[in-house]
Amino acid sequence: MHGIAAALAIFFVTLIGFLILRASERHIAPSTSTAPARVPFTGGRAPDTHAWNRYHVRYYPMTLLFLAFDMEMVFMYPWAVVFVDEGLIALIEMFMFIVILLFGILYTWRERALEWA
Amino acid sequence: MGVKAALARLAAGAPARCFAVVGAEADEIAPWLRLDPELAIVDSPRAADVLLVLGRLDDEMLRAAAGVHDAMPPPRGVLSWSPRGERPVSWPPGGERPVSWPFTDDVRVDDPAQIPAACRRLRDELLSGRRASSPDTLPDIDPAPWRGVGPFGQGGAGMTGGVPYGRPLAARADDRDGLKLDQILVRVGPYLPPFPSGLVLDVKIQGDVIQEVSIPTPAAVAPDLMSAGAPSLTGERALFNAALTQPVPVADIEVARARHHLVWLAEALRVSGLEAYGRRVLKLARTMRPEAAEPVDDLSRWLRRNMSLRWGTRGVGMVSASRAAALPGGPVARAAGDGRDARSLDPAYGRLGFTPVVLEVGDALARWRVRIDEAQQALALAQRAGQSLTTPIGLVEGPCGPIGGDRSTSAALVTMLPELLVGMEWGDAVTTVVSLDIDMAEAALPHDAAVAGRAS
Amino acid sequence: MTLQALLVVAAAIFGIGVYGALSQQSFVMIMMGLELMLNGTILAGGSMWALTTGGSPKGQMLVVVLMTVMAVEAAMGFALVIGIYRVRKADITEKIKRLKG
Amino acid sequence: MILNVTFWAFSALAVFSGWRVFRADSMVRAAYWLLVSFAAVGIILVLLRAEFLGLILILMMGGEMTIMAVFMVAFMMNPAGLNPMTMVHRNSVAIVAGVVSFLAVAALGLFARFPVARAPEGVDPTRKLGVELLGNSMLVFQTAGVTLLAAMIAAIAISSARGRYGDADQGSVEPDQMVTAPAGDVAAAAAHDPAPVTSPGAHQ
Amino acid sequence: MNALRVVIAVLSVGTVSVAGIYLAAWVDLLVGRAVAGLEVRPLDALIAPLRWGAATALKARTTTERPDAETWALAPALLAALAAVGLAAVPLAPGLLAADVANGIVLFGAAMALVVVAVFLQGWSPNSPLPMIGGYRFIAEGLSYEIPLAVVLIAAALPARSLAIAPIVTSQEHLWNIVRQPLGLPLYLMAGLGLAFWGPLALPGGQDLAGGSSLETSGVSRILWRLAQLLVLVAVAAMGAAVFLGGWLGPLFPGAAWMIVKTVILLVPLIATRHFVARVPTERYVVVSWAILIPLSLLDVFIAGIQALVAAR
Repeated sequence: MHGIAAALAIFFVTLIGFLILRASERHIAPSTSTAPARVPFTGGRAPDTHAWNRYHVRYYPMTLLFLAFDMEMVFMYPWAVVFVDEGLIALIEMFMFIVILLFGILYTWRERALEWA
Repeated sequence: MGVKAALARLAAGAPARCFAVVGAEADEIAPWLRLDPELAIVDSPRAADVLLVLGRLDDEMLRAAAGVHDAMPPPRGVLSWSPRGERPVSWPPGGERPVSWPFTDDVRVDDPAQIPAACRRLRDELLSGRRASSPDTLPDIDPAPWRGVGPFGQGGAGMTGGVPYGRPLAARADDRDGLKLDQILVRVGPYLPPFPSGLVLDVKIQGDVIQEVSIPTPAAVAPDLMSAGAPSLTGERALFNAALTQPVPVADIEVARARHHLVWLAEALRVSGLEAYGRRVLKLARTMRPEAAEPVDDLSRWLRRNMSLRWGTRGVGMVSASRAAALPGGPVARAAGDGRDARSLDPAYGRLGFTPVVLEVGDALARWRVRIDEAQQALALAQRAGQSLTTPIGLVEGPCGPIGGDRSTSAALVTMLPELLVGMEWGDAVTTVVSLDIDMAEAALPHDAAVAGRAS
Repeated sequence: MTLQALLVVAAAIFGIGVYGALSQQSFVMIMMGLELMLNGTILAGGSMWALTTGGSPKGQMLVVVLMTVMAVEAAMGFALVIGIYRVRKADITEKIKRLKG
Repeated sequence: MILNVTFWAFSALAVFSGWRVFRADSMVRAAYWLLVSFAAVGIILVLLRAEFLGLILILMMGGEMTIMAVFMVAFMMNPAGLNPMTMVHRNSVAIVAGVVSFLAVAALGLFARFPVARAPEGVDPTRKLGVELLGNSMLVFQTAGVTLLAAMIAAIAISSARGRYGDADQGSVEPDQMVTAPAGDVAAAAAHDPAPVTSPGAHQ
Repeated sequence: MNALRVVIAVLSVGTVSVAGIYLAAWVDLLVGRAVAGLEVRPLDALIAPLRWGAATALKARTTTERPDAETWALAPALLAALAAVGLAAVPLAPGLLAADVANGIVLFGAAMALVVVAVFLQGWSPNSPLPMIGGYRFIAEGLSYEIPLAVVLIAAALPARSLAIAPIVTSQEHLWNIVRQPLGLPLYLMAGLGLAFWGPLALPGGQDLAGGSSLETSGVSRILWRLAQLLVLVAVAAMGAAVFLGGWLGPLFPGAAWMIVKTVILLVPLIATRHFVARVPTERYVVVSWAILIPLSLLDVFIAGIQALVAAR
């Protein structure tokens, strides 16, 4: 348990440390905020609209593929632990599982759905 | 206070980070600034200490420079240089009203060789507090009144209406994908680093794919300098223009061509992520000589072997043969199989056994290859040429295309951009623009102006 | 960290998920509600495994299956959102219902 | 003691962030509040010695919630919440349902009798899970593979614009043009629309 | 006693992080100068990062018109915290391990999966078009490298019969994984470059976006972002050294010394890629990653599996 405690402590100490460092800058260089200084930079001219919009992710089929394929990892980690003890049967089972999933990638690739929509 | 002073002392040893705004008649100076160890030319004004205003700028360019300046975090300063020593005040098109120089406390430099040292000095004064940060040049007014308006005082109305925080939300547009999502207008340039300084494009994007490109106003493409008299042609440009009317040593012309291509290559490598290698190439461009061409040959071999560069450029920005035929000529057309080269018409080149470098592909990779091959060929020609002179035939093959024809290749390339970039992912579009090597000063000069410049 | 405490926390997360799934109008927000409900279920399943089953792997298996369900739900949900938006240009349940009448 | 404090802190975080999901204006924030909720539950699971399950939950949800954010931003009007707007319907019904389900499940937890059998220490639960996966639950494991494959293919087939059967949006009609008045006429659109939402095509 | 161990863990990871970041910045400067054809001055390069930091810290923080200020502040802190957890999962020597968990590679994987969140927030928060494109690019990149990264680590866990890192190191006593699983290290390093958005995979902050996700960031935040990025790189190198180069195993010198040497051996080429390999195009990277790298990493698992079975006989 102390391993997890250490990981959590390291996470939060680093997180808070960085936030404190960032807050410290106001003592070195006070931040300014005027209207022309706030204009997002795209080469010197001001934008028309906010940048935040219904952003057309061009790789959305890939994200769906990822959602399903990522699950393979959940099964693979525990499999790896017992793999040597279970022997050949473990290899065959995982091989079947992976080949099934690889068909998903093959299909997506063949539909050219990995490319930008 | 102690901490600040200590930081300033420590910072004094760092290179001065500059954001460069390059106008007309500064293109002989600007590229070489990257060689100076005193300077670091940065991509974003948010990372810059000093705004470098080089050359002459027109009204639009100057206003954009003011915008860049205000985006820089204080402490910040401005350093300006212009040819012939005058202050680079702009001449508005038509000249209805004078435009005042927006920077109140800029440091002026007369000798371009002094720019790096002056930058460092300015930066040190700014960071140590000995010099006040340059004030905003544009008025502190919201883009649209919004404070206190709307249900939450955010300036908006309803779900997507109004001007929350001063700007409206994006609207939807059709898309090739069938999903009608928001389209935003990105006003690219004139000073967005991967693009040539002075190139102004209005790019409509959905996601990171470009849907529409337009060039907002012809005048904004580059400085309209004609109202202020003919610009002086310096360096490389003067040499190529002189060859229109008088015999010039072939060796000089060809070394200038090779140098231009290497300077372009340095920038192209930098945009590809190989900044350090670009610097090496830039140094080579400055030091190379025709009698010692081995470093250029080594460079060419290295580039051919670099798979990552091939991967990023192959099949990108395809210029079809018909598009190439519509161009006046130049390396872009030659990379698409169009073999026109003004040098073929010159008997002096004929005696040297010149044949143009032509590739039949038309993508960005082909353009890279044509330029590198041409640089190598130019050095070989210069070596062989000895004292031979060009023949003035009223057309000179400049590094970007023929000079002395109906219109400049760079201007033709700029007008080609809207068609070429549509449908591209942002990174591919940048690769394409860089691979075209658009010379904004050349694009800005109408053909008549080039001739006028030559006459002066 | 008793079982009761864990289940109450799980119930709270589940309840918020129910509220979200019922009150939201947008497909994706409804999916967020569903995911939150599954989050509560995972917590409950995990704590039952830890405190009542004596470490039987069946309890862990339940959580793994829940995660698979979540992945499939998310993939299919998003695909439907895209498909419906493409055809109907709508992202809100009310609009789809209106089309029926 | 420390364990209990940590548990209650992360429980509070899980519930709080779960609640923030439906109170955030920005869709990115909403998705990442949900991620915080999952991560807090993951850490609680780790505290319960289900180390693998807790960590894998965080690992999976990191990707899944980012994808959630991507889709929320893509398909929601005003995705960053620049104009704050609650998009709820039947709010009171939903609140009642939420409270009732909380009470029901909590009552089950508080009053039902469960056997007390803690997971033994010194046994690696991940190993046991692996044995289960390859042994008794082998069918579950393989079924999951087939299900995931089906999900992948179905998701790609439904979502992809370019398919072997022609473009996906053939014959599609915008609801605004079909049901409500011409786009831009907000008043007419509002008359048709019981929800306090302007139609997506109606903004300027 | 437990609390003391935690404090020691935090302090040691902090020290290693600072040293690693400094080393990474130094190596980057040296390689950069050598490639640029400049005189390599190791001592000057030692102080140059501090000079840059001082000059940057003296600049004010700028903001944009309506940024998400909280998430913008969070992004560098989150990235650094995740990288620190990743680093904490790596053992320096037998028993010298900050975050000693039974599922070490899952902990590392979870921390690294959340890196996508930090980088996306950095790009999204300023409400500026080019950083936003950068942020979205990183999601595409992250979803593409995550699976090969996790899978090659799983392959290394097979002969160790454990998901903890220390057994993975000791399982290499006779033969390091770099030899035993020849596909593993190259795939791992490719994924690691993506994780650190460095060099050829610096897609979110590429020059084609004029700095991309950190374009609008100035002042101390800019430094913090850079530090966090370098820390990710260090964590990647350290984990690679433990999992593929035999970690602390080695003759004569103490284990920690070997571990440090091996980490540097991986760190230097990782950093050097920035100066030799051009940035790859996002779309083609995604296709290649899914169509080639993921199948290759799965092949790596099966090769490793067959070997482990044969070795166990």
